[in-house]
Amino acid sequence: MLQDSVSKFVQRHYGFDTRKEILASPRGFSTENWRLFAELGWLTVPFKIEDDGFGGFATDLMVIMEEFGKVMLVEPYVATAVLGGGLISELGSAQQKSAWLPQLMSGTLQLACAVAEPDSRYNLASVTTTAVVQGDSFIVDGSKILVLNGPDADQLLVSVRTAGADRDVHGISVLLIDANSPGIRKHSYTNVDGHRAAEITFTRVKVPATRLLGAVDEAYAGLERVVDRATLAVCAEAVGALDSLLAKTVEYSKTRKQFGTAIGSFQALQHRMADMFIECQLARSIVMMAAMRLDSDAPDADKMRAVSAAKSRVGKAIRKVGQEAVQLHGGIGITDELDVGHLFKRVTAIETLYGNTDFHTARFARS
Amino acid sequence: MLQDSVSKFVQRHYGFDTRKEILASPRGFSTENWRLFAELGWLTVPFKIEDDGFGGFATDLMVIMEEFGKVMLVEPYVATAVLGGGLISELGSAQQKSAWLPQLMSGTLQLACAVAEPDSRYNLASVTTTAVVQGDSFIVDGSKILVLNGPDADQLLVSVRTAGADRDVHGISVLLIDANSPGIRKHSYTNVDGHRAAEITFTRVKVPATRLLGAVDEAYAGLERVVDRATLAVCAEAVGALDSLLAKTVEYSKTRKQFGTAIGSFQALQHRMADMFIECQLARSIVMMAAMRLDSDAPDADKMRAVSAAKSRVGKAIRKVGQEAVQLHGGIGITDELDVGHLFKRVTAIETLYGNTDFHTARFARS
Amino acid sequence: MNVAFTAEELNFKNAVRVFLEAEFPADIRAKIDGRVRLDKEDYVRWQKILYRKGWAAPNWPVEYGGTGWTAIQKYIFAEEMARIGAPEPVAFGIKMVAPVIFTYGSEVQRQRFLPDILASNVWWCQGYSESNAGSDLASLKSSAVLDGDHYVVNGTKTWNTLGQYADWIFCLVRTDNTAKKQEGITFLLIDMKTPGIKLSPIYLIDGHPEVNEVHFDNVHVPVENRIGEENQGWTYAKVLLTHERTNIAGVPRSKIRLEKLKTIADNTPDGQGSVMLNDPVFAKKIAEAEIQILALEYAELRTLAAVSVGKAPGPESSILKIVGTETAQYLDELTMELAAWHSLPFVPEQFESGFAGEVVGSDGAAATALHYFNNRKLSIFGGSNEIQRNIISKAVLGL
Amino acid sequence: MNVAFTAEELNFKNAVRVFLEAEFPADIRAKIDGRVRLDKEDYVRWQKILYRKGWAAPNWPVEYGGTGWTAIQKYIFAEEMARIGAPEPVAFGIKMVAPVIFTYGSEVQRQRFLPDILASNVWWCQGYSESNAGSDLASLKSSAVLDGDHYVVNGTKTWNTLGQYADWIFCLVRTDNTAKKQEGITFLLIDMKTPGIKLSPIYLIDGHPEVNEVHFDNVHVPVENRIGEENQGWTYAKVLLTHERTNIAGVPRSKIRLEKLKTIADNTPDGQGSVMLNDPVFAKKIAEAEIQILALEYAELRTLAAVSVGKAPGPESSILKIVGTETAQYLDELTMELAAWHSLPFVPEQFESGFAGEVVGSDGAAATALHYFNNRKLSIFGGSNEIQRNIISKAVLGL
Repeated sequence: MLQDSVSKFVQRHYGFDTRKEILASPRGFSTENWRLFAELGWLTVPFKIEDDGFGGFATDLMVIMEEFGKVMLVEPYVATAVLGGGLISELGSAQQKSAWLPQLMSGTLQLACAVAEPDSRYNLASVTTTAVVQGDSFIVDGSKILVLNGPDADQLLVSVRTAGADRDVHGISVLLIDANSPGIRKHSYTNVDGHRAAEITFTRVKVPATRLLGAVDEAYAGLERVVDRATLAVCAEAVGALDSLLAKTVEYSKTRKQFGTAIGSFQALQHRMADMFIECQLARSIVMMAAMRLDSDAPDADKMRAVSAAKSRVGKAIRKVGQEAVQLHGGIGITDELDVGHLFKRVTAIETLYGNTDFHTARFARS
Repeated sequence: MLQDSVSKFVQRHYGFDTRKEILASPRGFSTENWRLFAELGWLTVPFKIEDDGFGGFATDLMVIMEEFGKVMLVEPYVATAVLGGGLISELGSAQQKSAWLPQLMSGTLQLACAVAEPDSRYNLASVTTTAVVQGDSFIVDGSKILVLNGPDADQLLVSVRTAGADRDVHGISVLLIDANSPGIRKHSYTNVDGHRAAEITFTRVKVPATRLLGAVDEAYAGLERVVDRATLAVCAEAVGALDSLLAKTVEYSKTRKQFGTAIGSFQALQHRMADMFIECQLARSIVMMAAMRLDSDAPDADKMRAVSAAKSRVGKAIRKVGQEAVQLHGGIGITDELDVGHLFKRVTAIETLYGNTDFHTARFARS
Repeated sequence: MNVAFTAEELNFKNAVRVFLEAEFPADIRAKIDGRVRLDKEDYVRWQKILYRKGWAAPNWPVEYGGTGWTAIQKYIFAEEMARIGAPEPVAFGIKMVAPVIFTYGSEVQRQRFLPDILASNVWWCQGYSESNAGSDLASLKSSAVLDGDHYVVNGTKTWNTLGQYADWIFCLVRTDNTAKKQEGITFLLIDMKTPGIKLSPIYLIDGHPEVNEVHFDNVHVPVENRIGEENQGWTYAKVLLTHERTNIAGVPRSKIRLEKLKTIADNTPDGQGSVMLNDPVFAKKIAEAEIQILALEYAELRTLAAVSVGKAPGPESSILKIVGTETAQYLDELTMELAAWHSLPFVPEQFESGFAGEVVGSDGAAATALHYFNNRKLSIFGGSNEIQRNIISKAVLGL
Repeated sequence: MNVAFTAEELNFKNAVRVFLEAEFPADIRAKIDGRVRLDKEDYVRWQKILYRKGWAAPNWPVEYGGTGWTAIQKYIFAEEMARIGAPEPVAFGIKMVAPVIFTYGSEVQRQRFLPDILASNVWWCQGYSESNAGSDLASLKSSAVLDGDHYVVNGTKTWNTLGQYADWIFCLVRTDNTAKKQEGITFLLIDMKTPGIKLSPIYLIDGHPEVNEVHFDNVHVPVENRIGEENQGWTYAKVLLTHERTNIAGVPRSKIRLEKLKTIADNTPDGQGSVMLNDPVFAKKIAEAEIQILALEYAELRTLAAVSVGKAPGPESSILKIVGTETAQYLDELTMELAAWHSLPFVPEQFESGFAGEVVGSDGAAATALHYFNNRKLSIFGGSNEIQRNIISKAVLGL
């Protein structure tokens, strides 16, 4: 059902040229599409029934993201609905949820999540941006990098240090900060995959204490859970994109001729495409495993391991399938005009997002 | 000159069947060959002019070992001449050298070097076998494993701890111990590559103080230098053996037919053999680098790095070329009757000897 | 799937575990833990225990003695078998020739052969491969000429696993030289005691005569031992090959091996004052292997799920063969790396039953190289991984 | 070789270093350190400095302005150039068309073209590839028809690097359609100002129009601009392709890049309280890259040694292309991994000269992904690595 609806939409209305136009538009995504997503109920998918959502199942999220991945959809679904909305749902009070989630699901609220810092690498506990209590407010100082959807977000979800030292798990809080607050400076740019992001600095930014999500100092576990869901989401997106890369490569190899024969008839290339197929299948399998694990009542540690296993294995598949797709296309594969290079850029970006292959392999081994 | 002589001998007199007979003989190597090596002067190659040797150049050693590798020669050249003789030459007094090296070079002395212990892994400084001074003797207690040529050696060169704690570089000494000393127990066996080895335990073995090689407590640096030369020697041997594996695989692929065509005409296999060729060339190149470095007046640290680079890169080539040679041969490649499986076993053994690929990669990175 | 076993499935899992814990013979278990090679008697005794329980052949149709289990139950059974280290039944009878017999054999043949296979009364071996027909099976040359009421068989089969134990052999033979090479092949069942059959052992690089050449010199085979029609053997054989490819991922076994590997790594000094499990580079390799097994497990479950809704295991299952064998081989590499110096000794006799001498290497380390060398066969036999890649590129990708 | 430089060679090395330190323009050096893209003017200015020193074309015969250096001296020169970060001269004139001209051109052509190439007065570009003739160059379709004293050229060339800067282009064109495809090709030199030539830029995935399509619409080329005989162009082109393959290992550049990588790794927090250079897994990758470069360096020196005793660089040099490009690409991967989050921003303008805004990412991190994407071309262009493997298997292994 859900898959059909998403699949039909993206296959019919999200061609490569359409995407190019959307990227060239001022916001870098289509507000019209966003409204449509809201109407179709897609923005409710990450949310639980009790939050008036669709159910919040990772397996449903997987289905949507995979379809998005096939066409490299650029609307900030993960930033706003999975990460931003996810944090509100995970940490927020009933009041906060009812204040923000209906707006979000109706398509009128854009969010961004600021979790990476210049020296944090992928460690979510490496937070040096401080929030100091002053009366009934927090005063926030620090820098965040690579805030996806940062240029466009109405509200920013920011991990801040309210106690402890850098890398302490205790002492991390999450604030929901109005993006137009005085003292916020954004440096906006576009990423390799066309997604928009910003470096954001906070200088004595005053945030009402009511904007604290969850208990002070104790946001880390919830933050990690939500980022893990976003990680799974982009893994599923990668699975869709890798399938597109394989399909396009196989197709190209059947038509492209060299030395008088279709290059798809060269056995060396056939075996390489067979290996690409294997990578795609294993990536899909492990993402399915992780999604099912997230939807189960397994302990948190198991879920974390499952997500790291998925990100690690998908990362390996990305490197292999991405590079091979380009190589087998030859020169045309690295031109801006063909979709293959753009799929390659998107999956390569996913390889980095929320921790690269080595990071997640080590996290899996540790846990 | 040297290469011609070695090459002619092994190509004419060291066929696969001859080798099989030699391995089946009681000592597991040919004493006749050993005498011949002495006559031809090959046993002088690892030794300096001042020790009445051929010069002791690593580049010469490389040439010999490569030829040995091509036919999987099993005589204990490395154990006796490179490691055992090397330690005497490196650490011994003038008197000790003149007592032992002429015997060695004339072919009447067999040596073995006991440097590995049950818990040492590849760390030469992990020595728990103790030698305690008692009058004008040392009393030796402990266990050594995988002593190559141990079953046949007249004399054993043994790293012992005379001071300090396990893994201290200081406090390691080397003793030259008569293999028939009371208190020595040997458990002899054959290795996967046909070479003979022994586990040796020392129980209150009395060793005259005159049998100490070099300064007490300070043998580590010399020991490491000598083991590095042995490492280079087996790397060069592997280069020869890998060339044989490649040549045999290419040859086989030209004659073996499947689906009516020689399998060498399948492009997927051609590219894999091309990759095997690349591995062989890079292995040869880096061994040449290391040999030249050892013969230069570069600082010790540079030489160590060069040897570790070679062992690391050759190890990678072994894994790849060895496995591919067997795979491309199919079933016949894992039968005892064909030389390919034996070459595979020998190079795989070399992969482990004196530190495997990961060990030497880390040693290279550290130094 | 795994995370969503039903209560019924969990009950089943428990029942299997209880049975195996109680009935898997302690002496065989001790041999396996000590990496001692099993004898024929060990295999037969264990299979007969399964037979008495009715679990000898989970994949057979119920009418011939199958269990009627769902795909998930079969998976659970395989997992529990691996967990306790119990060997799978030898494939040639139960997994290979039996499906051909119950699918294409006559009723007489079914009655005659299946019960003894199920009860492990008769040990079968395979006569498919020839030295010039490895992965290209159909180019075989062994011939059978019909002479009255029997065929006269001549030729040589190879890569015959454990034929030294076998009572019967199933063979593909050429009965028509004029036809295209996949036609003109006939499927025969041959009693190994028939005059004219001679076995010569082939020693593999681990020193063990695990396989044989089987020579046929004017061997007379009654015509009633032919499966189906003359010249139609290839059709029957293909089914067997597909069947052989399912369950080849070996996930349950690899999972158990991985757990053992971790235990060994936790007990293996790194020479630097810690153990290998704490070495970040080695830990990464273990993690990668573990993740690969997880991915493979779900790839297999996806295939099972497809089978359980009535689809035949498609050519996609080639990835199970490729990844399953490469993963098993990678585990061998890691085990060998852990063993370090003690991967070198070649002392096969210490892994034969009854060995009473001093063992070289702790924790069976000295067996690791033998396994590494022996298991290179995994990517060669059973349709080489190159053939599997051909299948994927042709049948799946349409190249 | 490296460890055995003679005193003479060491003196030479020193002289080169002194010259480069003094003469390599500081502003260009600053651009390179800041990963700012060089302009045409930068290249030309620098090449003219080398020209005035007499070092513009080390590989040319002395009579045309070469240096007469030994292979080792050329190697030292390349190493020192890389050390200081100086760009190599743009290949199309000095390394590609010039060898064809001095080998196969007429005396008139030599006099006319070589001095301007040497002095960087004229910028050349290549007209080899066509969109349906990638690595299979000989299947090209652009045509030239002789009409009196000139050829009329029609067709489209592609993958033309930096043609926007070029004054002249060298082209392979088909002059005989009836011949086998490697025959019937002619080698022409064409003034880019000739009417009928149109360039359309091709944007690569790093956002830069580094290459072009060149369209020829009835372009008139004087017959005296033909190299050698009509229909013999393939013979001339092959020489160029061999020449192009030498020095393609890029060892000096990779060595410098590796050193930079280590410095960056030493300054990149690992998020766990240390730096990435101390991360054992990342340190292993760096070590492997460094070892690979060492191996490649000696593979190249062995080729040079063979060349210096009079052998032509054989097909073995294909390994230099394959390993050199794969190593360079691996360094891109490692640099990108180091940059972590900051490998994502795509801000090409901050690497164009004159950019005055705020730079995203430290130490040029934000350029790393651009390089990674752009450098996928290395294994595709210049005879794809697949073609190189074909060459090895055919010409070296005899398959």
